[in-house]
Amino acid sequence: MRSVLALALIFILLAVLGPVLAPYDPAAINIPNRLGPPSADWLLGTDALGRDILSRLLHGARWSLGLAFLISVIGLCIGTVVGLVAAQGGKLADWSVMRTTDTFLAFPELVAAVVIAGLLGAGTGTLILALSVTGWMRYARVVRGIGLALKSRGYVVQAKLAGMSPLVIAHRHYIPAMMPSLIVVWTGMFAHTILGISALGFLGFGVQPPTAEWGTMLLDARIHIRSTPLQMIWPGLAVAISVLAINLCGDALRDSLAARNS
Amino acid sequence: MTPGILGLLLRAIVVVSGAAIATFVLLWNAPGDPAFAIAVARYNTIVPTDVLDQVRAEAGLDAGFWPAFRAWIGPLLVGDFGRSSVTGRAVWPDLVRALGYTAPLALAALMIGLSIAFPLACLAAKKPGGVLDRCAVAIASVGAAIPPYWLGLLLILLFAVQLAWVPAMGARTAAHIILPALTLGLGVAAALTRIIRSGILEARGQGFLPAFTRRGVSRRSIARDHVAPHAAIPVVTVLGLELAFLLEGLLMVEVIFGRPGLGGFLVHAIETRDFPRVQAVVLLTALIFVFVNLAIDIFCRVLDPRIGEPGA
Amino acid sequence: MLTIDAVSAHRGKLMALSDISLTLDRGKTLAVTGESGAGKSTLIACILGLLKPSGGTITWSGAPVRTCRPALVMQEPRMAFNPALPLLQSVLEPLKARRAMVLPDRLTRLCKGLELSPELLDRKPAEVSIGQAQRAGILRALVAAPPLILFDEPLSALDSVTQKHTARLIAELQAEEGFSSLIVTHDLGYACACSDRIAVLRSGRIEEAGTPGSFVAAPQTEYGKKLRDAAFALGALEAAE
Amino acid sequence: MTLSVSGLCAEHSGRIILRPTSLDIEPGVRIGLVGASGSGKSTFGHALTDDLQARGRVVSHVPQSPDEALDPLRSMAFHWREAETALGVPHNAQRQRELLQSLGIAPGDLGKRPWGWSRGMQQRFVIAMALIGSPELIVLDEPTSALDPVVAADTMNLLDRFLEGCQTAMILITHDLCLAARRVAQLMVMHDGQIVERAATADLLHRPETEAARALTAHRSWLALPC
Repeated sequence: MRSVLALALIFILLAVLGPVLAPYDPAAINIPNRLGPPSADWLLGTDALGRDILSRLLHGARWSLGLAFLISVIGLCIGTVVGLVAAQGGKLADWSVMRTTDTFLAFPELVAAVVIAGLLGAGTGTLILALSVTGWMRYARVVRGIGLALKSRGYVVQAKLAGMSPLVIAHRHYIPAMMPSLIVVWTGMFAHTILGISALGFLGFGVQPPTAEWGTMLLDARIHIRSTPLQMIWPGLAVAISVLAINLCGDALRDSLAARNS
Repeated sequence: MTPGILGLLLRAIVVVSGAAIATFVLLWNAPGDPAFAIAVARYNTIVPTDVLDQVRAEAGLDAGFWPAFRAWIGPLLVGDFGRSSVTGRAVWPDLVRALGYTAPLALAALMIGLSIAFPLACLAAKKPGGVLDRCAVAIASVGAAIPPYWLGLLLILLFAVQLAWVPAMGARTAAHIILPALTLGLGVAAALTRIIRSGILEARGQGFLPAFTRRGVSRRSIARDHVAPHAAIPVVTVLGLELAFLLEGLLMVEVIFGRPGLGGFLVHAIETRDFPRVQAVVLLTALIFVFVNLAIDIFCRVLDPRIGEPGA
Repeated sequence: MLTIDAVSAHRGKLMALSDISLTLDRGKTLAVTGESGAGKSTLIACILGLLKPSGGTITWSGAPVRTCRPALVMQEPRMAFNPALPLLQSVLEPLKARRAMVLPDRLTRLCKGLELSPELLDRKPAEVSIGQAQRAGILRALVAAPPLILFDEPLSALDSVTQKHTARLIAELQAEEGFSSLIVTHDLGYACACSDRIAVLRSGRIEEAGTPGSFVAAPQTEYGKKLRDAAFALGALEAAE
Repeated sequence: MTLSVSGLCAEHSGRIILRPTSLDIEPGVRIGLVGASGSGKSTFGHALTDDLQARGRVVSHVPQSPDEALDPLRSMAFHWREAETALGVPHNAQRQRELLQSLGIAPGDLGKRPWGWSRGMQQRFVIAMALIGSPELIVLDEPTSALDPVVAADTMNLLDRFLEGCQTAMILITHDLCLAARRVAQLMVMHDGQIVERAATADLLHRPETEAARALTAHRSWLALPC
């Protein structure tokens, strides 16, 4: 599992340091050198406008991973608040909050995101909005579930009887108990969001060209599938490996937490 | 049992109404003037403001949110999805035609997914932590990480471009369904394998099973009569939620393979700002999702009537 | 003194307690016994204020019970402690909530009485035996010196030797500290051994109440007699005495 | 025929729970197995059952709580049929009625699932199922601790009466020496994964020989409380 962590770390480092490591300007057009094969100068070749694919991938990591991180954290915040309201607010609040959550769940995430991003006009802002609005329900369900279970747990009842304030109880008992599950859900959503961002990019509703983003790069490469198939390998591979690394990290985390709890 | 199922129905109705309102809110707040879009579609030209106002009044758009909502939802309740604001054609027949392409694809993908995932998961669950199990989990993990659109392109590259075994784009012949179904089916299989495997493992860890072994019940009977039903409940429940995954995959795959199904229908409708069509697709997916999950909830409660009862 | 006056309570639509009246004097012990579902836990929840009675009043020397901050010892000892925290942290919660000082002498004395070493309290709940966890639970109940402690099946998770050992420690500490205790238990043997008065609960009503001696010698009701005979049959009560 | 086992042992993740143990059980005898929690009583019960069954003897085991013996998704009738099939006997409604009746099980609805019955009735049903094949030995693991006293006492009385004159031997596993003393003629004391003492009930109560037995007898009744 250490190798998985290392892989995930490498990807995060690449996302942070990408622009420094990139050998070329990702937007530098070089028509004479278009659709170039991998070579010593252009390690992964060049695209239809002669731009260096490696540089674009490295810059793209920042968009794909960075945006996914931001969006999954926004979802985490919304979901936690909603879940806490459901768990603590009494029966009526619980019912209405959970039906709202069900309503949002009824729209397949990507379909809703496509509609939102498409109707509000494609762009980075609407991308963030679309994926945040559709990405908080899982957190809410987890937080609500744990919150309801904790309510009747012996030690929470004891703390209440001792006369501790709700804030202290939340800090002392609720948050530590929810953290592990939330982190596991968060890694899952992080990976899921990377897929979502590139899917929107691929459909043309995400980050707009000329910004390098893995989904849009794939969209560009698709036209040249017959002439230079290698072009479409790279961005897809980048998405797949980063999603895999994050998912495996989540699995490892879940297993180690499960082992600690038993 | 009956009040429980009535409760579920009520819940489904609440969720569907919520979905309708949410759809309308989104469209209401979308930039651009819907009256303009409708008028352009109807008269096929830029129209003067008084005509625009007339259209707005007809569609109930000038009366504020709730009257407009009522004007919108009224026909919907009797199954009238209206007319496309771009082509002027009725939405419903077009939608049904698109569904005619999407439904077989979804079914084929589900069959492929199940026929891979089920044996793989059973094999994996035979000896948890064993070589087979690790392989199955690894395959499923990799499968779940591959974006469906990329997988689709890879399959096109391999089977349509390099080997030229099957056609890729469009939906003219029956063979056209092979690649999209495979793309989607592999993704479904990856997701299902993990769900089924953990469902079986969980069901097998139940505290009462050792007593059955000691009573002399054969391993086969235990697996069939006591493990399978207990595994079915969580598996089917998660399946219902994963339906969203299938619908998303359909959208992507249909776009990649240029199939004239719901996915292409939706993307095209969004690009042309054809609101009635967008509404129709969004509502339809929400309806499918809600009712499939309703059916699953009812199935689980028939299997175990304790679910959903207070104090269970 | 604890006064329970004509208390009724509902669990959902179900009438869980009806017209319960009991008193408990300072420093004395009242045992409440009965079968599961008889309303024992509901009674405790009402006294602690976790459940609002639908009728009647519960007071401690004329004031609401809450003002005396009663403590509770629970049935599942490990569940009563946050699994992630050392026992001591949970044990000191009542003091922390009151912003009260920890008196090291008192703590040492209580620990000694409960046969708990300071080293043991630094462990997490999963790392101590169930009997030790229960003694830590009693320590937590005692630490802020409440005048009233409620025991909800305090021994039922323990084995028979540990049960008797723990019961003796509770009795000794009560003699020393002078708190009143209300003990809910389905074990008639324990109920009779530990209490000054015993009340038998059945489907939310008090079937009979009296001193343990008179109850064992001559139960007033048919049901009481059944309970006593069952206790004999299971060895919970010794026949000859 | 006397049942005998030898060299019975068990370990769990490297920790020895049961040291090599041998035991003879005469037909019809009733033995109590007592010991503190964690002494390995339940493990012994499981190991004994499994070992004898593997050697083709008819032995049944009744777990502590009916939750550990019944599938909540299956009806009571299903459980009964399944137990008959497992023993290889045809369905016998007459025998079923007899067994249920002698254990005081109200002719309830066999089509219901376990949770449609009270816990006491579930436990009796499990005991009745254990008796279908007229076993040579029935092992009861804390049969009373999950039940209310009145129901538990009734159950034990009914079982006693049923076993009267049967060839079926019984092992009663419990942490409660007083309970065992009321119910059986012989006692075995388990300590730290070993049977350290076996004696007639009266002898053990009055002249315990080992440290473990002395601890149990010293704390057997409630009378020692200073109040």
